[in-house]
Amino acid sequence: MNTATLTKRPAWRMERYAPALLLAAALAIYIAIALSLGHTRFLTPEAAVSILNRSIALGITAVGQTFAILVGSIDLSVAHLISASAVVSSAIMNGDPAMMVPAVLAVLLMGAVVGTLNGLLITKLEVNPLIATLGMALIIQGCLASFHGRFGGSVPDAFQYFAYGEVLGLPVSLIVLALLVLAAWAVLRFTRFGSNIYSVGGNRDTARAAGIKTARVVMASHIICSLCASLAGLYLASRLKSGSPWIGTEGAYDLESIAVVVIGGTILSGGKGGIWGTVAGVIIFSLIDSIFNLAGVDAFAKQVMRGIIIVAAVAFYAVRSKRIVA
Amino acid sequence: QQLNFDDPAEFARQREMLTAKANGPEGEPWVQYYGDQMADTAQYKKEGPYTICFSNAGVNNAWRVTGWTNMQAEVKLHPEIKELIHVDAEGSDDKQISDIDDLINGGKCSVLIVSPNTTAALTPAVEKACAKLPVIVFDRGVNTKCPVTFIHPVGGYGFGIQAGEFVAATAPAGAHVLMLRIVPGVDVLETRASAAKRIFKEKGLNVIGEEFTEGDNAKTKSIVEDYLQRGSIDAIWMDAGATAVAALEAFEDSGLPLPIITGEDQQDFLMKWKAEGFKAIAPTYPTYQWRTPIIAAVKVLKGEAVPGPEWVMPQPSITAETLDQYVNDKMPPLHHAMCGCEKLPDYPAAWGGQ
Amino acid sequence: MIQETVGSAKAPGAARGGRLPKINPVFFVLAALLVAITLSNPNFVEPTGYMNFLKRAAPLAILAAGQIYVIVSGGFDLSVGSVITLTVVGSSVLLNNNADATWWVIPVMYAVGLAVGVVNGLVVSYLRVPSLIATLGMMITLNGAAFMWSSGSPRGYLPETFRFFGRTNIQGIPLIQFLPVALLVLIVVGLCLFWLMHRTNLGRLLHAIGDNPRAAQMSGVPLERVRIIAFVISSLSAVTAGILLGGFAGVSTDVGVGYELQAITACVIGGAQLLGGRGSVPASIAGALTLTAIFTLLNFIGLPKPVRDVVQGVILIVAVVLATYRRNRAGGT
Amino acid sequence: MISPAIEMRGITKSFPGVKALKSVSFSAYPGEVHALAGENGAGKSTLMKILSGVYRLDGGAVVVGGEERHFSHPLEAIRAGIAVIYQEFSLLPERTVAQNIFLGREPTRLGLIDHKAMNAEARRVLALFGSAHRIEPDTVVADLDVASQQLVEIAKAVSLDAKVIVMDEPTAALNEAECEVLFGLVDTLKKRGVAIVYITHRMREITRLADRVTVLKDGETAASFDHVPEPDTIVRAMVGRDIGDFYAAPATPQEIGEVVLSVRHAGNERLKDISFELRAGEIVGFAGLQGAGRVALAQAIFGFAPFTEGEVELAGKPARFTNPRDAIRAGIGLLPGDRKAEGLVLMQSVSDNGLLTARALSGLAGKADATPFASAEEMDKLLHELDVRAGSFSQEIKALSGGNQQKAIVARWLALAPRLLIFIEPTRGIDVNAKAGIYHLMRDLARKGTAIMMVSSDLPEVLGAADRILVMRAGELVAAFPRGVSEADVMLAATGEEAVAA
Ligand SMILES: Nc1ncnc2c1ncn2[C@@H]1O[C@H](COP(=O)(O)OP(=O)(O)OP(=O)(O)O)[C@@H](O)[C@H]1O
Ligand SMILES: Nc1ncnc2c1ncn2[C@@H]1O[C@H](COP(=O)(O)OP(=O)(O)OP(=O)(O)O)[C@@H](O)[C@H]1O
Ligand SMILES: [Mg+2]
Ligand SMILES: [Mg+2]
Repeated sequence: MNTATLTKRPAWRMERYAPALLLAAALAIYIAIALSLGHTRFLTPEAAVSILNRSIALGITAVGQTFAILVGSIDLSVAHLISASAVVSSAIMNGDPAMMVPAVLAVLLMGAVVGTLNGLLITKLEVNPLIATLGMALIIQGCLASFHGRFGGSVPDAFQYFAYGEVLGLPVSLIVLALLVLAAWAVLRFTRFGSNIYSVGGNRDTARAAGIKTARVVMASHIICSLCASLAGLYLASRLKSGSPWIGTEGAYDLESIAVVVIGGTILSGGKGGIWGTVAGVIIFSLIDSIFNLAGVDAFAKQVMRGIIIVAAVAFYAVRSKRIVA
Repeated sequence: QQLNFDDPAEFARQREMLTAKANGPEGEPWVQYYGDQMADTAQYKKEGPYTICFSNAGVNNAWRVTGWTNMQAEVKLHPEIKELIHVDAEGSDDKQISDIDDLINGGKCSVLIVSPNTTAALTPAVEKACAKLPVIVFDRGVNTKCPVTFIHPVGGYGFGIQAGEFVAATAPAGAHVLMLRIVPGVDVLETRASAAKRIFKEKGLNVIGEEFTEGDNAKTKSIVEDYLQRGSIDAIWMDAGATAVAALEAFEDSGLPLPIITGEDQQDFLMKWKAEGFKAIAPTYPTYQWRTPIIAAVKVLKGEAVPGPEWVMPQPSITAETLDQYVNDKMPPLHHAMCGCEKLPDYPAAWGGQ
Repeated sequence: MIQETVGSAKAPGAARGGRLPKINPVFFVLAALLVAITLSNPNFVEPTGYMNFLKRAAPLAILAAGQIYVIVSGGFDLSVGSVITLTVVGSSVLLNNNADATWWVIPVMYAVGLAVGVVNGLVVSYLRVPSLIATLGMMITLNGAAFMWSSGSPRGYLPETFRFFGRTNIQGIPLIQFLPVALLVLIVVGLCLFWLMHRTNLGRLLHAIGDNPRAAQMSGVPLERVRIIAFVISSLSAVTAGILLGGFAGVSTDVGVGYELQAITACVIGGAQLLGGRGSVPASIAGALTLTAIFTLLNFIGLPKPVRDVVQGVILIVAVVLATYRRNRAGGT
Repeated sequence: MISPAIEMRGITKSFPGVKALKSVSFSAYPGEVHALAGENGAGKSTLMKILSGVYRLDGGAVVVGGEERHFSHPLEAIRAGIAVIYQEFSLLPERTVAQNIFLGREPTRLGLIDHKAMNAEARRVLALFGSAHRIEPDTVVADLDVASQQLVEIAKAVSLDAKVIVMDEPTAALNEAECEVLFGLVDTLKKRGVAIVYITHRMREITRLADRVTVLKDGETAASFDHVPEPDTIVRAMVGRDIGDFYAAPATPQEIGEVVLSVRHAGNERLKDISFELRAGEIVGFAGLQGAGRVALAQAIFGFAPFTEGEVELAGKPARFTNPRDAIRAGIGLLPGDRKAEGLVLMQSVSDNGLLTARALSGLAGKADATPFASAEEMDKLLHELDVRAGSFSQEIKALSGGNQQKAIVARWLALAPRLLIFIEPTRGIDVNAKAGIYHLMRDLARKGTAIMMVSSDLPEVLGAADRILVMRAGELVAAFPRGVSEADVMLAATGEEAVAA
């Protein structure tokens, strides 16, 4: 048979394994440090759970951010939405267990509204997603601050089950995160909607020509992203007993969630990556934190190294690409 | 429960405490305390050497930096302390909860000191820790009585009262007072403001504005300049002193006489005060309180009684009379003079002095 | 009030319909805001009024004029805020209360800025890390470095020699009575950056690589070099802004926080195209003045901070929507 | 009398600066192949994109199954039974073959994507081309060669079971055998009553497949035939005049000068053992199928995707460049085939586009309007000479027509007076007059001593404009022809159907 073209051999796709490699490296460093300092206590299953438990809020947020970035967008409003969700939920509950369900519903509704607004700005008004969500972040912050002072409240003990409860020795929050990850994976892998996210992120025109309603896909991804942020806000309210208006920004969940997603191998321009990379990214972040605590690195040196690690991890994938980035 | 930052009973209690006499050795306010209730610590008695674990909310401002230096120096005074394990939550409640978890799980701590990032948020984590080992809380409190003791100065109302009463006494009735605050919603800062407002209202002073500076010098200076363009300011009340000098510079740069002002014990403010001689007071939230948890921890581990469940210590303010005692041009600008650190090892180098 | 401001941004664009010579709408918005400020506070027309305003706006304006280089080239520079912090904190450490050290401390800070810009540029160009992530990493690192350098809080005062640029007013000038040195710095830096962006090869090549990097590369543009220079200019402008801010307000560790987003906002209000290819130095400076004017106005009307945030958010979005709308009407797809 | 499957009446469509379609009418009946012919840029693809809902029409009507429809989204067209094989690939390189074929309409079971069924179905569709063994449904598209990608593109449309299938140059990347498979498939679909719109530049395919032919020219219907006329008739309708004076006169032997470029045994990942010479004053056309490696060769010479072996000399000096900047410095220019992606800086002015390379090679701090190579005034003069039509040269180049954009890029290189100028698809998307203009421009350049390498997929253009023709296949140079060779000979060499001696 006559083949007129040079057939390109399927490349070994390093990117596919890169998150795993990075995770393995982080894990190895952690174990090495724990062993060399003689802290074998930090190598038990309980320690593993406690490491995972460090980043529940970041994990939940990052799951949502993965959707936004995969579809070729980005969400800078998550941190403020987390604060708003925590404050609103604790204000509505105000210690009353009966108000738990209304509070959760109200917060999720708020998330859906914010996500819809983000999506509308990006798809209908064609505002650059960075600007749209940054603007939204400022608006949320303003609204939050203007209600501030009138909001106090705390969550009832029953609600703290979310953050502190345990089932079969596993924290409830970790189980929730695990289920969320599985759900996200299932959506991305097994549903048409998930497939559409990749298509729209890969090339919006191609997706449109194939009959995909791209605006809806972008919108839905943003709603998912915002819902996850709201859920993270609920988790933090439960963990911290009350919502403070700087909870999201002090955790830098906006930039950290983006960093985690990108370290997980999802490319910023969209269409490539996945939820498992994000999970690896989140665990890497937790491990870095634990390593620093173990080794007693002081807070400022920690920051310096964290910045370098983020860039180095992303460079690990990016340096091989031929794409010109800016 | 609704947060209440304007509680008349607490206001009165702190106002009284400011003038009360504290127990303990004269001249060492970090071991002084009000009242006589003591916590029994026999159950925690333990052989040395000790490993002290400290979950710190962060060292993200000059006050905490000075305090943290105090604490490290204090440790050096106690040979029975083998190690101080310090975990920094970088200003995040979420992280601090995990940090406390890690410290407990590490199993090395003889005692746990916590400086909570926020009161409500850290309560569950502290409760969890109490079940395993003695816990000492300082600076901000937690909503539980389980710690052995909670070390803190008089409080936010006290600060607001000291500053407010000075302004009320110095400025004529009807004088224009500008209130400069850092951010809304922080409990200690809210109580400072509510106490001052109560006093201004009583004394018939005219509060022309309440502005938030976010602790930013540039913003502070801009705000004051804008107010000066629109009218006169007789006095400036601040809930924290870091930006006091910037506020004064706005007057200087506009060619106006310096107003009555309330600051805090940062060196830059004290230096300016000494140099210019304006009417001022510097209430403090003393950083010497960072020494006390170490002292208390060692006592607890030795089974000696400590003031508890609350250890309330004096909260002096610096006045024109006492100013000279605290001014020191060898110390860095944001050094907090009320540190009680002059006799500690490595002073002044460790505090950045010369 | 808010509606009015936004309305005035729209009016000129709509009236011209792309016929008359294009004047960037940001200048009309700025003019309208200045009128509004004057109405709410007649003292604003006094030299102390508008000079204070310009002095205050100078750091952000310089920052925006530098940031626009990176934006035009298709990237973002999130590290500028931390460069400001580093400049102020680092200077206080190096000066060590010694006024005579100013003459060498300032060049050292510029050298640090240069290094930061070069590293940003190298990481983006050769490690192919998107600038959003690269400069985010730089921001985190530099913040940590600033704190490490000073062990957490500033170690010295900024002497008056250092603060000269940000604080001093040159007195006794006819007509305007006095002239802040900061304004002078802004004018000099603004003119230099204007010339570099709009009169030299570098400026045109920056536009080209932001517009279509592949085409620029195929046309022989030294992509890496041009991109590195863009980041260097942004970092150096941040050092300048840091010197002015430190001068204006004295030493503190919080200085610079949030300036990166404000600078980007200023550029966007000035009509810059995110992801590259379009942007102007004067319009970005006008954007920065607009942003400062908004804050000043809200201050004067006595609106609380929350409203200010909301207004900033709304303005940001509306500015971009209008720019897109204008562009679509002018042609193109 | 059967009614048409689709009918388009009086369609008009404008893009900023271009009137792409002026009242075009077109129809296709079930069970027929309607060929749509026309030069590059005649509006064929645009017409079909209106049919498929990618573009919205400015005027006219689309009637599907007797009912007037206004598609505002491709989905509506797909639902109405219209499938399109787009000319530019519309595949997602990071996704698998099966995912691409079923883009947006994956088979589901209980709401979940049934990957097994999807792969099986993809295999079944691919089997129609006899390529099931060659293309695995779970391969990532980026790992496929160009021809396989084209097959996936076709499979994507065929799998829709549509009533109307539009094929926009589907054979551009296929070899002879694969073409035959496709033709067989078209016959099968036809028998099933599918209406097929077939766009191609190859007369052979029209003769072989079509039942009716419509010719577009400059956005208008130039001719409509209810039978398949002689190729000459079609060509005349397409071009509108005699081809003779369309191209410039060839080079005379005296005009051909020294060797400018000599390549010996050069190669890289995509190229094998390439040897040839280019001389001053000649235009050498490079022919071949899509993916044969012509662009790869051009990019290798230009240093963009460098050679990894062999020797290259430019005017006697070693010239294996590793980046375009060095190549440009040494005197090589390249006009990319994909103007939008690789040539233009769209938001900048016409004059900025012209000056781009001059500026790139000048000092960064130098005056933008007075480079050592050309000043802004000189560039304006040059643009005038090239007859670039624009409201003003300081207007954004985005609004210009393709031909004028192309001329502005030519001006970019003229300012540098290169020794060797590489044109890739020089007339893609350019109207007839501009095309002739470009051919004459190329000839004028050659006369001034520039060597010109022309890579083009438009065979008549290669035959008409080049002095010499080199043919590539699978990364190798397989044949060389003098001017005057027949289209058939070149095609045979390009597809490798028959060994041809050089
Ligand atoms: N998206 C667009 N924006 C602006 N102009 C366009 C666009 N698409 C096509 N055009 C212009 O419309 C005209 C018709 O283009 P079209 O792609 O329909 O030609 P074609 O007949 O398919 O040519 P070819 O044989 O090269 O495929 C050309 O002048 C082209 O430049
Ligand atoms: N299978 C492949 N492997 C690697 N690169 C490829 C492959 N196919 C195409 N490319 C790259 O894509 C670009 C354009 O490909 P295209 O097939 O149009 O060009 P080409 O190979 O030069 O063939 P043509 O003869 O049609 O010009 C080239 O830069 C080429 O390097
Ligand atoms: Mg076409
Ligand atoms: Mg090609």
